[in-house]
Amino acid sequence: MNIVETARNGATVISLEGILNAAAAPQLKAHLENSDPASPTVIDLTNVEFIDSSGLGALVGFLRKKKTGSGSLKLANLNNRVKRVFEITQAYSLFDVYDDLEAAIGK
Amino acid sequence: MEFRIDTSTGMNIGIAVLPGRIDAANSPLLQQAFPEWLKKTSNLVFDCRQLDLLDSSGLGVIVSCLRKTIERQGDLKLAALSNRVAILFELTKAKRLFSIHPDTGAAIRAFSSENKE
Amino acid sequence: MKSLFIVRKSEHAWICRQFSAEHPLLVTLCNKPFIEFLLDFAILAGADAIRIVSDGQTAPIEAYCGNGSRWGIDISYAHMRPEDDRERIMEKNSRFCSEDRVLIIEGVLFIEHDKHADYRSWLSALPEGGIVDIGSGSLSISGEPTKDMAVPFRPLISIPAIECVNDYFSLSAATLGAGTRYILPGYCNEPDCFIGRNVVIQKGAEIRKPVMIGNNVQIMTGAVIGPATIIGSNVIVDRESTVKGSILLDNTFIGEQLEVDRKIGEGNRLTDPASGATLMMEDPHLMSAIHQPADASGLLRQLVHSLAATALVLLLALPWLALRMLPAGRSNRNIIIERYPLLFRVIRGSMRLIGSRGKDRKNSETPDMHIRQAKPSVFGYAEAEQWPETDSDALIVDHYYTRHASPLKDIGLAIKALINPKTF
Amino acid sequence: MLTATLRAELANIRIAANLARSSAEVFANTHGFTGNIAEFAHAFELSVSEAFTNAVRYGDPSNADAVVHISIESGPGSITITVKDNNPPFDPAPPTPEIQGYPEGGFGLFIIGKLMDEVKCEHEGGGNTLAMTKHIG
Repeated sequence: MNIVETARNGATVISLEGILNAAAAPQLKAHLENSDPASPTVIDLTNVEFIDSSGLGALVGFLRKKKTGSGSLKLANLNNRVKRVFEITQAYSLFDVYDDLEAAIGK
Repeated sequence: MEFRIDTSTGMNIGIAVLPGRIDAANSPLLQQAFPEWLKKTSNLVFDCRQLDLLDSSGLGVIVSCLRKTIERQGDLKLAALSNRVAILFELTKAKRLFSIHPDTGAAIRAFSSENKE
Repeated sequence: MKSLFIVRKSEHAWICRQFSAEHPLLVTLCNKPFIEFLLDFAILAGADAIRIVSDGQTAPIEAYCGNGSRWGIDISYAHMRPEDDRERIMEKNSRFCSEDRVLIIEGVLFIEHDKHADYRSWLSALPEGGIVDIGSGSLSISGEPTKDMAVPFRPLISIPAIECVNDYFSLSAATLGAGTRYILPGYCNEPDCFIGRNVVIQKGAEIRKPVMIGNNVQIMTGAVIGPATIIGSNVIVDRESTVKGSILLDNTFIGEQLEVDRKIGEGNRLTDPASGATLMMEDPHLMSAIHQPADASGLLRQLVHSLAATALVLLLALPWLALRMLPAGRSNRNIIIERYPLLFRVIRGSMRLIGSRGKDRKNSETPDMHIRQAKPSVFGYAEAEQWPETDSDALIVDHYYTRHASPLKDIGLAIKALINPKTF
Repeated sequence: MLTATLRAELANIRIAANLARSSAEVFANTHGFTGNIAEFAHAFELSVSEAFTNAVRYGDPSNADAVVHISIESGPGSITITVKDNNPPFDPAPPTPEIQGYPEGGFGLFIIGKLMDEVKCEHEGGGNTLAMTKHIG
């Protein structure tokens, strides 16, 4: 699992790449732990090949941290396989999901 | 099942208040009680305002009550049917057999106006 | 042009309560899922890509519509939050919406349209903004008009609100009456008469136009269907019943000698759209409670099965071992040897010797509690009775015996199973 | 029938999931499956990933030799993938996780239940056997 973090327009963009399962979740969690809870963050999921409930759990945990820290979290570019996991778990009702990274970052 | 005689119109009209549900469990009670009522008068009204659930056995008993009243040259009128019970009467065509009134008052008045004719 | 359908769970809540369809947009109007009418209109309006955005499940619609290849368009799906407004939704779907005109259909509404009308040129000249807003839903367009010319004519379009079951009822009736304006399913040999596949109309039954009948429908002797009646799929109207001015949705049974007038039927539920009152039809042939065998008989049956299984275990221990040892023996193994290990489970009580083989267990939606609760078994009833081995027949036999099970019958069947030449 | 025995460690989750996906793909291709094959295979990939994760997570971390057995069995109209571990019994019917409470876990069996046509859970010989089946046609 590759995690690339960039700053754009005052927002933090975290691009994830690869497999997001129980083996990769601790790495993602550790990375997200260190991020600023108050800054607006966009997670780009374009290159996530696979996600399961452990990976989703890491995202949900981060979202909760953001909510308490009054920061915002947006997700961008969910592919069909990711979307399917969100649909089954109804996680879509928690996240703001954008189909375009630029729109999620904002002007 | 409560039963009383109303003489306000100068006629003996028997009014029976039917319970909340009439099904296979309690329809025999109605069937047993009815001949007793019929001895007192052959003009009857079934007040159905509490009646919410009626199954085919209950409906069968009510139709047999009607048949017995007609044999004695009387009539059995129904009053205050709930929407749900009204659908059942419509569905089974039993609606055509009975004269149906919005409340017991209207049913009693219908008896007296029929009497004048 | 593109089109965005915004589907909010809260706006469809009453439809979900009223109908048992998997998704409110899959409730049928004139035998056609509601969403297809919206798709038809969007396509007539020139949309080549449609995105369905919802704050609820989209999987049922996706399962039905797929990627849109059936209509020759692209259909995609996206999620939103319940509190998102139209601007926010456009922003979240900005890749889909950018640089193009987008027709936005929001909420619960039906667009009365005409398949022969030219909505394309009309819409392309309309200025950006709302077209109609009726409270329960709205139609609007975003993006600059693609041409400036005055519209030659204004095509027929009107949008009735659908806010209660009576609205749905009258809309269905109106749609059937205006059949030639819409694309409706079924064979249409003559106007106002749409009939699906595998429809049996028995001698003496009468069909009065306008009428629409779905697939796998049986109309028994003396029944009268119509006028102004819509019947879904898998429906039976039993003998001498009348159905007029009504809608019978899928899987409805109407018993004998009934009169259904201006009602909506679904399963065993009948609704009067005018008052909203509902009635459960508990027909003696289909719905009456099935007699539950007493516990004592259950214990006795368990004993019968365990004893028979113990006898078989002892009897077959040697041949089974012998066949396990010899690989050559495997080819002509017979049923009882194959299922030998299962016999121990019968003794333990977790299986029955004779019973339902449980081929239908995957369908846990079956309403038949008895079949679901029945224990799995080593031999099927059908096998015991040497019934033909086709699956559907065997299933019927299994159902029959599960319902009529008794210790005495079990003994009889156990003997039958054991003298069956296929067993040994 | 195809069987594989993998050491119960995080790195093997992917291997198990890939095995499940490719088996499901082959099955769908060779048994006349008419639906979306990618989706069908993904259902198994995800389910086995969840099942294997549970097997690793609830196992004894001090036991370096703990293994998970995977077996794949296909019939004419169905494919069953079984994941067997040596862990203490778990509750086969967990409550549906309440998403509004932002749970970070507990979705595993729920997801499997949603994706599969049939899920059978047994505790035998000191382990859990989770058999996941999908039917076609």
